Amino acid sequence: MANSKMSTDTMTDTENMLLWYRVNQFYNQETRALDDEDYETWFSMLSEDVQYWMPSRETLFRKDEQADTTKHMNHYNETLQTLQLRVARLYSGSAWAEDPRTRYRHIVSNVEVELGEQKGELKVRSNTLVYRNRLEREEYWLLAKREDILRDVDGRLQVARRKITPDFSSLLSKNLNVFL
Amino acid sequence: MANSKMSTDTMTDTENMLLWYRVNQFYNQETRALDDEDYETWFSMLSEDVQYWMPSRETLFRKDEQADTTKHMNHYNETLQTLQLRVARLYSGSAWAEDPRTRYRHIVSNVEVELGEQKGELKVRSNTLVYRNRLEREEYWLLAKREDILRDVDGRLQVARRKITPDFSSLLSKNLNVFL
Amino acid sequence: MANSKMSTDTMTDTENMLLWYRVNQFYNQETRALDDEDYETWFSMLSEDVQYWMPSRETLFRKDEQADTTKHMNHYNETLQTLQLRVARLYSGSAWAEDPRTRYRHIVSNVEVELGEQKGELKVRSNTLVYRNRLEREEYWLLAKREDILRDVDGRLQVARRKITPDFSSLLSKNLNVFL
Amino acid sequence: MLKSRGFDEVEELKKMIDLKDGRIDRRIFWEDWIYQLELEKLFAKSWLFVAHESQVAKPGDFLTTYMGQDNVIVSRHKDGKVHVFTNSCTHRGNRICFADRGKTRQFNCNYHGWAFGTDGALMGMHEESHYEGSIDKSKWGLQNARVEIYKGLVFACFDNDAPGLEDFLGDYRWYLDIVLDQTEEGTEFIGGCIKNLYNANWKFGAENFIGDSLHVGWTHDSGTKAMTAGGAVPEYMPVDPNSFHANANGHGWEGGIDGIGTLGIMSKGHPELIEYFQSQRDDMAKRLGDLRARKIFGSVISATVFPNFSFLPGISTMRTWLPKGPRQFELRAWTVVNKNMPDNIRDIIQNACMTSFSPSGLFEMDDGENWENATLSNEGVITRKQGLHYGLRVGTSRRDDPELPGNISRPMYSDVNQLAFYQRWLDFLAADSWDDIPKQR
Amino acid sequence: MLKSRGFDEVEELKKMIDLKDGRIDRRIFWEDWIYQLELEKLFAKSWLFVAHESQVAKPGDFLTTYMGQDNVIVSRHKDGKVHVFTNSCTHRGNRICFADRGKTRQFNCNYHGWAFGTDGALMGMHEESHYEGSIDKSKWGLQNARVEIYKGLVFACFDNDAPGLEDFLGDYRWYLDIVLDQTEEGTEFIGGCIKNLYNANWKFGAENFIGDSLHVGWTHDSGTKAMTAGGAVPEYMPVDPNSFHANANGHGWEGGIDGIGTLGIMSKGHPELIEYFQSQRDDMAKRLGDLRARKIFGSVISATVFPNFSFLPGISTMRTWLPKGPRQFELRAWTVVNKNMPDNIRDIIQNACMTSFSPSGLFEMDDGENWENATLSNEGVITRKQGLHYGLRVGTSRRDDPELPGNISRPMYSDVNQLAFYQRWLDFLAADSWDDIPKQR
Amino acid sequence: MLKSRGFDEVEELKKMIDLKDGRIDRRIFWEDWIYQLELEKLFAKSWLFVAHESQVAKPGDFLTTYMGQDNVIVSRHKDGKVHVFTNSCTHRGNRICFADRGKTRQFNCNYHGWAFGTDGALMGMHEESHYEGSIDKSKWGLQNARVEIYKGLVFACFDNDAPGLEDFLGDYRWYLDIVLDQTEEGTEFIGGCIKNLYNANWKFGAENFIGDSLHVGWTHDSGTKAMTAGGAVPEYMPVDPNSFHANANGHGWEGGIDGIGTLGIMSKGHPELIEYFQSQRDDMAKRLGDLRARKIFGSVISATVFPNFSFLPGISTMRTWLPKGPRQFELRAWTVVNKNMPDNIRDIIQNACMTSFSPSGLFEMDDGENWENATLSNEGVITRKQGLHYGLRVGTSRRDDPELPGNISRPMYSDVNQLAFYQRWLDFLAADSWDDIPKQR
Ligand code: FES
Ligand code: FES
Ligand code: FES
Ligand SMILES: [Fe+3]
Ligand SMILES: [Fe+3]
Ligand SMILES: [Fe+3]
Repeated sequence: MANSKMSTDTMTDTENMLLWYRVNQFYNQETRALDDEDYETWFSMLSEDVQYWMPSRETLFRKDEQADTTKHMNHYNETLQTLQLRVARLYSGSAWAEDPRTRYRHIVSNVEVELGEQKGELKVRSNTLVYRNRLEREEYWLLAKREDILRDVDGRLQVARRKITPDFSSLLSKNLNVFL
Repeated sequence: MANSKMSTDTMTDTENMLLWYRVNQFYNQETRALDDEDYETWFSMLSEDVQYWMPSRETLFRKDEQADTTKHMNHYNETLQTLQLRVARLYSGSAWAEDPRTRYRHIVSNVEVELGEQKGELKVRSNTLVYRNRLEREEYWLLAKREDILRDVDGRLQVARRKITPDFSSLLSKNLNVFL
Repeated sequence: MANSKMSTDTMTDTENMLLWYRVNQFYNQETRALDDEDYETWFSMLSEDVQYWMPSRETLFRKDEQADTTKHMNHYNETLQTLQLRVARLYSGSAWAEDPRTRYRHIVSNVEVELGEQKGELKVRSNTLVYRNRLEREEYWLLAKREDILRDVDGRLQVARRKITPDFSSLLSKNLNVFL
Repeated sequence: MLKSRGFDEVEELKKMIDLKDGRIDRRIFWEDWIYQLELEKLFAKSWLFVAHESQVAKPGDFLTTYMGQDNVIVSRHKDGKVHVFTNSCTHRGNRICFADRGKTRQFNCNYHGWAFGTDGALMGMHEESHYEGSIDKSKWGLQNARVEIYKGLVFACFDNDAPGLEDFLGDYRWYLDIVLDQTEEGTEFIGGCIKNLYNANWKFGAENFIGDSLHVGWTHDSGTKAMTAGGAVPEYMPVDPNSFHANANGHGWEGGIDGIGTLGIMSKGHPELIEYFQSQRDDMAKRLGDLRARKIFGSVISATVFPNFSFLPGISTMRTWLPKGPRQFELRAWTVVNKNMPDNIRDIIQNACMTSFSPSGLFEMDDGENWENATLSNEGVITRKQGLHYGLRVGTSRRDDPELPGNISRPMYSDVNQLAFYQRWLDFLAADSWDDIPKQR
Repeated sequence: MLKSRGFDEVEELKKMIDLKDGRIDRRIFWEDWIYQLELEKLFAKSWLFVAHESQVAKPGDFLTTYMGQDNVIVSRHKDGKVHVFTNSCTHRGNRICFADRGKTRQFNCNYHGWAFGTDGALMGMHEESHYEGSIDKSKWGLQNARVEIYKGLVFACFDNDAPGLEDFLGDYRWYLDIVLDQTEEGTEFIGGCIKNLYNANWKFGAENFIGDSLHVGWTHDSGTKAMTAGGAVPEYMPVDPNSFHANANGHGWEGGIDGIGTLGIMSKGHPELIEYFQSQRDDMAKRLGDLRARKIFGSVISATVFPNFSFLPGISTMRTWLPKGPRQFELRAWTVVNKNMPDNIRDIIQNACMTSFSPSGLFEMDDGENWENATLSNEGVITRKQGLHYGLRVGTSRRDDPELPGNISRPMYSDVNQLAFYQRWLDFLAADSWDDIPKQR
Repeated sequence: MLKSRGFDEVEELKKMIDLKDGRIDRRIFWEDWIYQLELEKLFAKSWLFVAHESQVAKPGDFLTTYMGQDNVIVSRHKDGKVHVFTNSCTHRGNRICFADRGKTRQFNCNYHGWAFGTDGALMGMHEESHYEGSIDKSKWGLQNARVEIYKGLVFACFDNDAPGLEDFLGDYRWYLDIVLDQTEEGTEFIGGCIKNLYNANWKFGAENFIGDSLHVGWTHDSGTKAMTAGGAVPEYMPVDPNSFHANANGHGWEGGIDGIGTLGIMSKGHPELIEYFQSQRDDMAKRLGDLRARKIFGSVISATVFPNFSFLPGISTMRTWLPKGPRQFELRAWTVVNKNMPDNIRDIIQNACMTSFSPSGLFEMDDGENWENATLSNEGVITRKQGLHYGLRVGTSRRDDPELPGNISRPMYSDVNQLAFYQRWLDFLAADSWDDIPKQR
């Protein structure tokens, strides 16, 4: 499988496949948690030291493009604590704009797995489509690339780092009330 | 794989993966049948006693949300017979509104498999995006969660029960002429 | 797995699954190359004699529908050379309309693999959703079916033939500046 | 809205409706200025269906819907009365209630926390002390519409000069009773609401249900064939010379008097349903008389209460065509049953109703494309100048009948009801106030 | 439409077109009221390209397209004549035919089953007996446009006062013949149609093809480089002092007389193509004369037949810019070949045509963004007040030539044809009827 | 635009703004014709914020933004001056620059290659020889707006009759200085821009920031609770009788004088932030005096510079509400810091600013739905006739103060600034030119 970059040669195809399968399961479980607003489960899938990062994008001439940096504006640049802060708002009992709830749907695809730098870490890339439907007829779409570092902690995977690269320059909705 | 809920511990990862792979194949074949309007094939993938159910959703305050019930309005609440009735309409030769045909595309993702209560049954959850394009420029989108009971009948899988939870409250099109 | 058409009985489920996994890896790598405008990598994934074909579709009465043919109008009917010609335009340094770049996202799903007629060839079918976002707020969607012949060349897969069947009759954008 | 179009709108409108020959100008399905007049002179003046009492059975029950494009809350107040009021805060105009339905003690606005009662009254504000008593709360409640209930159906009206609901319905009540007054206990809606969106003018839905039996045999041939396993247009779709159109005040009813046509469809595969209805005929007759209980009820019937509330007796769907602009409307549909029906009958009815007349229904599925394209075709300036044909049996089928209230024509295949609808429509759009609206019998 | 704008539209429009200095007001690409006038006074009055005869070769063959925003059916009737009529039912206005093209004996409306012939005549209705002979079918057919064919190109017109097609085309026929009359057998369209949508004003497409050689070297530098493997603007894009703009009656042709420019592009990688064309020159010359057969044909040429039909001789694309509002149009494009061309030549031409001028084409790909943003920029009220520059070689390049019909200017890099196009555009919008439309030579 | 509405717009507008009782007509948030007047009589005449100098620090630096719906380029020319000019080619109107920001020597149009300098001047064309010197380039440059800079904030204006920026800001500068003039080095924007779209009228954003402290305790209760781990509205949101509204020329400032409210929010989890600010007070006081440096700065404050530029001192967000039609606007937001701030302080500020006031921010997330529905509710013709309440402490809270420039009212919970905003709005829409616009102190 010369054109799979996903692993060292010390692993067999079957091992690689099992790994890929396992990561898919992990994402499917995560997706369900996010679709269902089951944030307790979601937090349990994030590492204590998770960096959850979604930089904003600008429309630039190719010559002016630069690597993303958290110094630039971010939609999210979160730790587990600040993520919990955001969810605390939702459960504060007075997040009026979240009741009735938003109908979310995450479509995760194109999962690519390779071994990470650190032992027990995986580098995973995926694409995601997030659909939001709200109230009578509001519809919003978010498409993005996700680049994760997953960590194996006692046989459980956790997101240690996630970078979400959105495909928009101007967010086409009144807010960003969803995680990707 | 502690954070995969998909099976009993009596199964190995490889067995689970094979099962997941098999279900994916099943859905891919079903999707193709639906995209291609090959309803004969599709019916062969449904059990005699299939319950095909798509409840309608309302926009409610969280405190007023209740479990779905077929007593509530449904977009579909079908048996194999009534599904065949609907397809009979399409093939009646006078379904004017279906000629020219609608261009369908189903994107099925996030397939999660676990063993069902009954022996030989699987509980499967997936997300789906259905795109319809019709005539000159009509475009419609449907996103939904699918919760299936699949049954293994002599080595062939069949849908014994499907619940489709759509992500809309008001259907944003003139009709619902597609199965999910 | 009676209702998987994907292989001869000479292959075990595990072998079939490995094959399917391998094809998924291949597509994920290809998708990344296309999303990232890494055309060098993409070309390396196409065979020297690739036929890259995207016929245009018309809205016809069912009785008038015919099999697609390259004699009919095509969005793409390309060889490796003409594909390179198109990319040469992008890199000509004066493709003004491609700077700033378009933000692409490919979602590939429903991958079905079966052995091809020729030894070492695979017949693969998949669905794809392509999202384009450009400048301030331009958004375009393309959905399509892909039917590929993949060829195994010294353990590397390559696209030998691709037919893309789009789900639109009128392209709802000013141009088609993306590959599917 | 300010008059600013530089031509005499009413004169123009009158030219668009030719009642004598049965011709309608396509512009009424297209022009923005006509739609604006509909909102201001029709929907803001007419009685409009907003709910069934059973949807707001107990104090605190509420739902949200539209009167024209004005979103309103329909709620049962603790005084037991149903109130209907605008769903937009009197402070800065934010929408107050975002749920389709529910149960509440009050409605709090999300923006600054003004709180309104289930009667629309302003009850208080968050940090009210800031106002230092400067606000007379009695003047800042939500705008209530007039509300009247006819045998379970809740209607509302924003015009104080309008006559009462009974006047508005007039002779048409005799027909409404065939659905609403079969039993002492009366009716209720079950299973909630199904909503979907059409890119079409709202009047196509209303006129289709008021008298368009002609389309059934063609548009719905596929559904009918499916239902009858490939048979041609079935015997229960007869051209009975006694079938009729009835209309009064712009409301219309069309149908047969075989007493069985619709029950035939509904009870397909469920003989117990038809048995049930037959067993009810005697009691029905005590309330409605033989004609309505034995000959009309059960026939193929469709009906529209002017302007935008339609229903199918027997099929048991009730629905309203909510305008969303000249080229879009939202359909909201419910299933109506008698309160005293046993559960198994309710289930059969609800399923049959969904199978035939929901967005995925075998019949309804085919209507939308007709209505959308009958609207969209008018984008063409040449096409838009063509008059439409509403002349079927016009001027030849009048058959008034001492036994049947309202204007009667026979048989049911005609455009008589549609024209009565557009006559009423013109009455409203030509009038500056209710004083100018003639009473159409 | 009713006049109701409270100002003198024609006076306002005249100020927007300055032919002397070559200035155009941006509002003509933006304002709704101007677009409405275009539909009513231009597209409803002018001859419009609707099809090539070969698309409806046999009786029963049909296609659907638009005249302005009026959808029409173009079909070959059993009498062998091509008919063009509105695609909207005379009963209630539903669209009748939903296919892009096909073959049929008649057109049945989905709503109530009225049936129309391939000549648009009303043939009958479903359950016709209901009408009891009350309808004079001859009065309820679909509205036919006038149809005239020029050497394979089918044009239609909804205005009975319009002159004949030959008059309308006038001297421009001499240029059309260079494509249409190369052979005895004439031309045909192959491979069907490609459609795509631009969020731009339709006139940007028409004016670009009528005379905008200036944009080629810059907008299409990337495509040209790709085609020529990185060379600069290629030799086959010369500034030949003899290259010219020709226009007549608002129709325009611009191009060179080197006889080779376009063939160079088309035959890239296919020497047999250029050989083929050279081998045809003698026969062509017998029909068209040396000037057209040997010096004009094969050069880089682009052309527009007023108002919205354009083509590229040699490249072999023909296309129409269908208006969908002031800020949107749909492009429909075809490939045209000579009937007597061998298959391999047809294939090369079709592929080359797609590779260069389809939505994914190396050249066409870059035009859309220019046109969309030249339209959208006018959303700004300050920007919208700026006049645009159409002054290139205006008033200095007139070079009439006894050998070339129409108004000639040289060289081809100028705005002369564009101004002739807008002069004609103004003639139509300023006129109440064809009597007021001057004959532009 | 042509006057063509058939009624006296100004008279109508005056009826919509009742300053005495504090009532606003909902139509100003809905009607197309009012929005058109806003573009022509307000945005085309007023000084508008377009950039911070730091965004175009060096020659060649540029960004693109909007003045009304006119897209403009803001760029630093080699002469060191900041130029603001329309981003639409003077040739055929194509947009010239498609990047949000960048660095360039010139701007080349994609269509025909006209090249413009960083001062908007026409520098040349591709294949310029074609023009044979017929174009006076000095007449075909991009339209420059007047540009003036106030302590780093770049404002532009398209009306030559407008007074200077200092006049336009008037007494309000005293408040702006609290943010802009804390240090010798002044301020800069960091981290670029976040943009998002609201389906709401732009004025809801502007009025919310000019004086709507009332909504904070209710709309943002959830965000506040989250920030304070479940506490109620926190102590740093007091109803201090000395808190105030200040307005001048339609610009408004509201806030407290506890000097700590906002710093409390910002430094949550980051004590070093509050320490840093306290350590700066002495230096600040040297520039701003004790009142501004010790009592006003650091309090909860929100502010709007008429018409559509808002900011939150301390929170450090600056933003502009770009109109996209009567029912849509785009918000562009930046983070502003002092140039001399250490990196760790900048990082804390930027993160805190994002966490509270970005589209995903704990506070901002809840505003959008209010504004969108306060706009959309007006689709109803009955609802649209209801007056809105802007009467909080109107006519009772005026408390001018020798220490505070502008019109002062106390405490900060009132609608006084909002009314001053709409008074100014009416001044512009009622005026034909700047001569008619009264100077509001
Ligand atoms: S808008 Fe409702 S409380 Fe202010
Ligand atoms: S609308 Fe065509 S038959 Fe009635
Ligand atoms: S439009 Fe800019 S160069 Fe022509
Ligand atoms: Fe129907
Ligand atoms: Fe071009
Ligand atoms: Fe707020």
